[in-house]
Amino acid sequence: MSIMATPSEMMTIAAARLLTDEDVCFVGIGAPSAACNLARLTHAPKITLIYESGTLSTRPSVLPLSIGDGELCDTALTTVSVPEMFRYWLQGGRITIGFLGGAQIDRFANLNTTVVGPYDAPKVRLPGGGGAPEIAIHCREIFITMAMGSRAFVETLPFITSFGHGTGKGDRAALGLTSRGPTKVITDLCVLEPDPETAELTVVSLHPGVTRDQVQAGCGWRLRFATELAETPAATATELSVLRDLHLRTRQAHGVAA
Amino acid sequence: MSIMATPSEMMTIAAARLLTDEDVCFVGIGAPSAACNLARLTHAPKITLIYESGTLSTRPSVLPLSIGDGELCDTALTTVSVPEMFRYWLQGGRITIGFLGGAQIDRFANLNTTVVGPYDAPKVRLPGGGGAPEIAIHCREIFITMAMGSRAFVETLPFITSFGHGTGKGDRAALGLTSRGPTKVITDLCVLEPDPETAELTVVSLHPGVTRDQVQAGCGWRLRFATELAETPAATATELSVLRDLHLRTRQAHGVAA
Amino acid sequence: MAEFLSLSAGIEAVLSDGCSVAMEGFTHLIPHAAGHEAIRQGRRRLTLIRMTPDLVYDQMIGMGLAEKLVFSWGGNPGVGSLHRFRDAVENGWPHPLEIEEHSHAAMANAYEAGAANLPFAVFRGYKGVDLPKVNKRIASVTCPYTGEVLATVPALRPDAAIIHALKADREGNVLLEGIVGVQKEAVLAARRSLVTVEEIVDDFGPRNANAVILPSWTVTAIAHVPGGAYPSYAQGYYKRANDFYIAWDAISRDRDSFRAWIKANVLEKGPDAFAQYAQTRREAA
Amino acid sequence: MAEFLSLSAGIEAVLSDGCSVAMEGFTHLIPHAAGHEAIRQGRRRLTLIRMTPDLVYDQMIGMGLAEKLVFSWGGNPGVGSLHRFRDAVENGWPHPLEIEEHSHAAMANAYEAGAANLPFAVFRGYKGVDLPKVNKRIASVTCPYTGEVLATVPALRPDAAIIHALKADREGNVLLEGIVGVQKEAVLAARRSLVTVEEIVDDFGPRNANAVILPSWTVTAIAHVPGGAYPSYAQGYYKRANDFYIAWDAISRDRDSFRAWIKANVLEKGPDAFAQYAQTRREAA
Repeated sequence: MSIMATPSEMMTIAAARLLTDEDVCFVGIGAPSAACNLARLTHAPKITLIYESGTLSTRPSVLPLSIGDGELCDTALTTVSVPEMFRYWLQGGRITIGFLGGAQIDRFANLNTTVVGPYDAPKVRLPGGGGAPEIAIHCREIFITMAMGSRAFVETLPFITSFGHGTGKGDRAALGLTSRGPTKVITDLCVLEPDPETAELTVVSLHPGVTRDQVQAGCGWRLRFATELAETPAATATELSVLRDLHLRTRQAHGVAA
Repeated sequence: MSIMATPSEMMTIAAARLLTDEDVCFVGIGAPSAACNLARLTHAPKITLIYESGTLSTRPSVLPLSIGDGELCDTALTTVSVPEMFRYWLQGGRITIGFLGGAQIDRFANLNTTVVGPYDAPKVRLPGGGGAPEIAIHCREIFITMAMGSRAFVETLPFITSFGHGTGKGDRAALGLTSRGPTKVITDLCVLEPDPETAELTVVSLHPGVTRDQVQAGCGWRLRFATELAETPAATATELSVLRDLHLRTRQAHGVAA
Repeated sequence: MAEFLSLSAGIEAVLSDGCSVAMEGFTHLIPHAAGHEAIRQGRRRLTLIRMTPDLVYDQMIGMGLAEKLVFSWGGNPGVGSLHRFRDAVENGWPHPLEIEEHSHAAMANAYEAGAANLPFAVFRGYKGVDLPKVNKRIASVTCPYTGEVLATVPALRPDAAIIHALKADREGNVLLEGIVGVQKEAVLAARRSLVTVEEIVDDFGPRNANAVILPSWTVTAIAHVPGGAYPSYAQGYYKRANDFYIAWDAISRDRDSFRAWIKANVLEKGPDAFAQYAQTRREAA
Repeated sequence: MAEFLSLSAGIEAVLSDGCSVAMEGFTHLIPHAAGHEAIRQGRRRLTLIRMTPDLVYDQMIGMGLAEKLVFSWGGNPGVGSLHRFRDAVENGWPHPLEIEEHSHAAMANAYEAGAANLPFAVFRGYKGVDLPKVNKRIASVTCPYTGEVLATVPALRPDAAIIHALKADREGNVLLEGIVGVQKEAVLAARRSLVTVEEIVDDFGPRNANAVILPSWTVTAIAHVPGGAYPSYAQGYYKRANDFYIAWDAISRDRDSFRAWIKANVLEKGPDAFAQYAQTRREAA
């Protein structure tokens, strides 16, 4: 009689499990923030969380509304200026895991958060890259969290906001990058990894109860599945209760759904 | 029955008089520090003093032993890092008056604090430039304080550590510099200024009781004197007592002559 | 030395039609009151510069103050789109908006270079992405030692910087704490600056030796505007009014409801409105 | 995460023959105790890097540890010359010392670039002076926007950084206050680092939100060495022992008196000596 995680919770929990005490994470708002703090409150109490607003080693008790939330600063070891954050900490190569998401992703884990349609005459103007272009190249590796959907997982990006694996294996190295780039894409239905030979995203694990067809239906390109396709272990009672408590505290603190 | 200032005191007092409430001074240890603080304690109480160790708007009650003296930090508005000091504050163009001195000076107010003899086989290895090369170009103008002597005021410098007026008028502009460079050289015997036509240092004012011959004897090149040579007004009783009190407090605080 | 002015006099002192202005705040201490005053004064043809343009820039863009936007992330943080910004870019309403788009790293470095009086900034960035194809201001230099090619951006040197800070003392020195963003760099990079503050105090009192302070002689004008960052937050004074950020999504989605809101809450109000907003938030906190 | 080690184990962990080391401190918090331990361990062929090499580098140079010195101002601050440094440069005693000489601005920018993982630093400097003629590491780049030619220096990336700080907490985070110099940059630019501290505390307690802190995961090792900056000073702990700076002039002028002093005060003593020095200064303060 296990409690079932929602797809969104499963995404957060699957991401959290990938993190360790040794990681220094560059955290974005939303699912990455929930995943990092869930890891911190469960199996990785010593994980280091950094938000791009300048807060180093922060330990929020509730999830922040934005990267500028006072909670991040109040619970941080210290807070540095934004130029210092981008120079000494991100470009400085001090981050092990950078989290990214986006409006759109392609099969090589390149992301678009800039524009749908032509840049000069956009159909939808998205917020833009923010920290993503440099997060994508300076962190040792990148975890992407995104809910699946055929408008999000697309065959061709109209705009590359942040670089994943370009057009395939070797493209990162050709640009002189030594970081690993996206190594995991954690979705609400499954986990994907770049194929070791081609760098194309490949489904390696299906969340409990999810079928191959469901996953393919949420993706605009013909998906590859790993030969040995795993099932993501179900959320444990502890994972779920800690995550739900975190969300509850957050709602109570902010007076809104977080 | 006026009290007489020593030559060294007269140098400090003559330098102090040039400073105003509106100045933002980049202060070195020694005579500049004494002059700037004398000005602050007399006619220019609102003068802003900055030491290259990072202390902004500092108000020491005693003179510092070194630019890293705790007194400077304790009485500063705030203290910034050394990279910030050189980037935002000095190179940022926020300093009106930079003080320099040196082991040697030439007739165009170029300075040497690096080496006597060949650089690779020095006769005397001096401390080096420190902040001087960039102080000389970034401050709106430069005041030089140096005791005269024919080994200090020399015909030809073995090494140019910081740039004054090069080989004459126009050299600064030719390097793309918009700052004025050395506008005053305040010595223990006289005050010199670059000639408006040639930029050659010219004696404009003799300290009380000093003769042209004495000044020439302390200079290794044939000195020019202004047509209308002035006499530096004698030290006032107030100037002398404030300066001597400052030195006394300093000796008492540090247990040494300052 | 910084001059103490009213908010309206302060905005008049630093903003004029056609100038470039950086109203900075990295999701903290956002100068909302100053933005409203700029709207009331009807400034036009501004180049708005900010890493994270949000509600106040959305309002200024929607009211037609901006000719150009220099930015790296334009959204309603934690909520979604900026509808006035989108309407300007997608539909040219109320008039077309030129955009110069960067990454955060580029903008942060560009402010830093401006504060340091350098003509450009060098950083490792923009690898493999499309932004350099649409922004001709992104260039490169080659390292003279290693041969590595690095990205460059021109330094930001705005005509004016406007920020909200926590405290000023009677001499006009300004104290910031918490998430300090790029505000110090923006002020040092700008030709003139206005700082609105929560409080004016006789003396900052005992403080950390390395506190983030802008000396009086780096600031043009200071205006005492309690609550001036509302609905964003001011560390130690009040929290973000998140309900307003959420409400803004609906208000701003429609051109008429947007204009009605501006009329009632900006044009027909004055700087004093902010003191009251802050008071409400403080009580709620 | 930083490891807590004894001073001798800490020096062993970060220093080896032939490596480059930055023992920084801008006339404050100078890591004297660490320098003495390096002398006792008999390190050789070091490249010593520091903006303001003073007494402790004079001692290390005089004892023959250094093959090269990278610096911008080498003197006894407020007193005069460094006689061991001069003897090495002027007379090659105890062996020749290669020098790489910069200005403060260049060194500060080079550390900053190292901390920022850039291969070089750009600044406005070195105009009209002779240093670029004798230092081939000084080069230039051209601004891609304005055509201005600016000076460059290679980033400093020392094998090791050694600094003295005020406090570490039990997690190994390090707090600096006051004249913070380039210590943070030196540690972030270096491959490994040792921080000696006055005190190890359970928790830094209430502190400024923007306090200068090196997180534990940026530091290799921490050693508890009270008084470790003596005879320089440690803000809030003890003042500079100025009498020693003056005395050093006479001690160091002569090769024999120098060696005798080192034998008595370094080789025949241990790290504990510094606790006592600091105690004396604290009582005198």
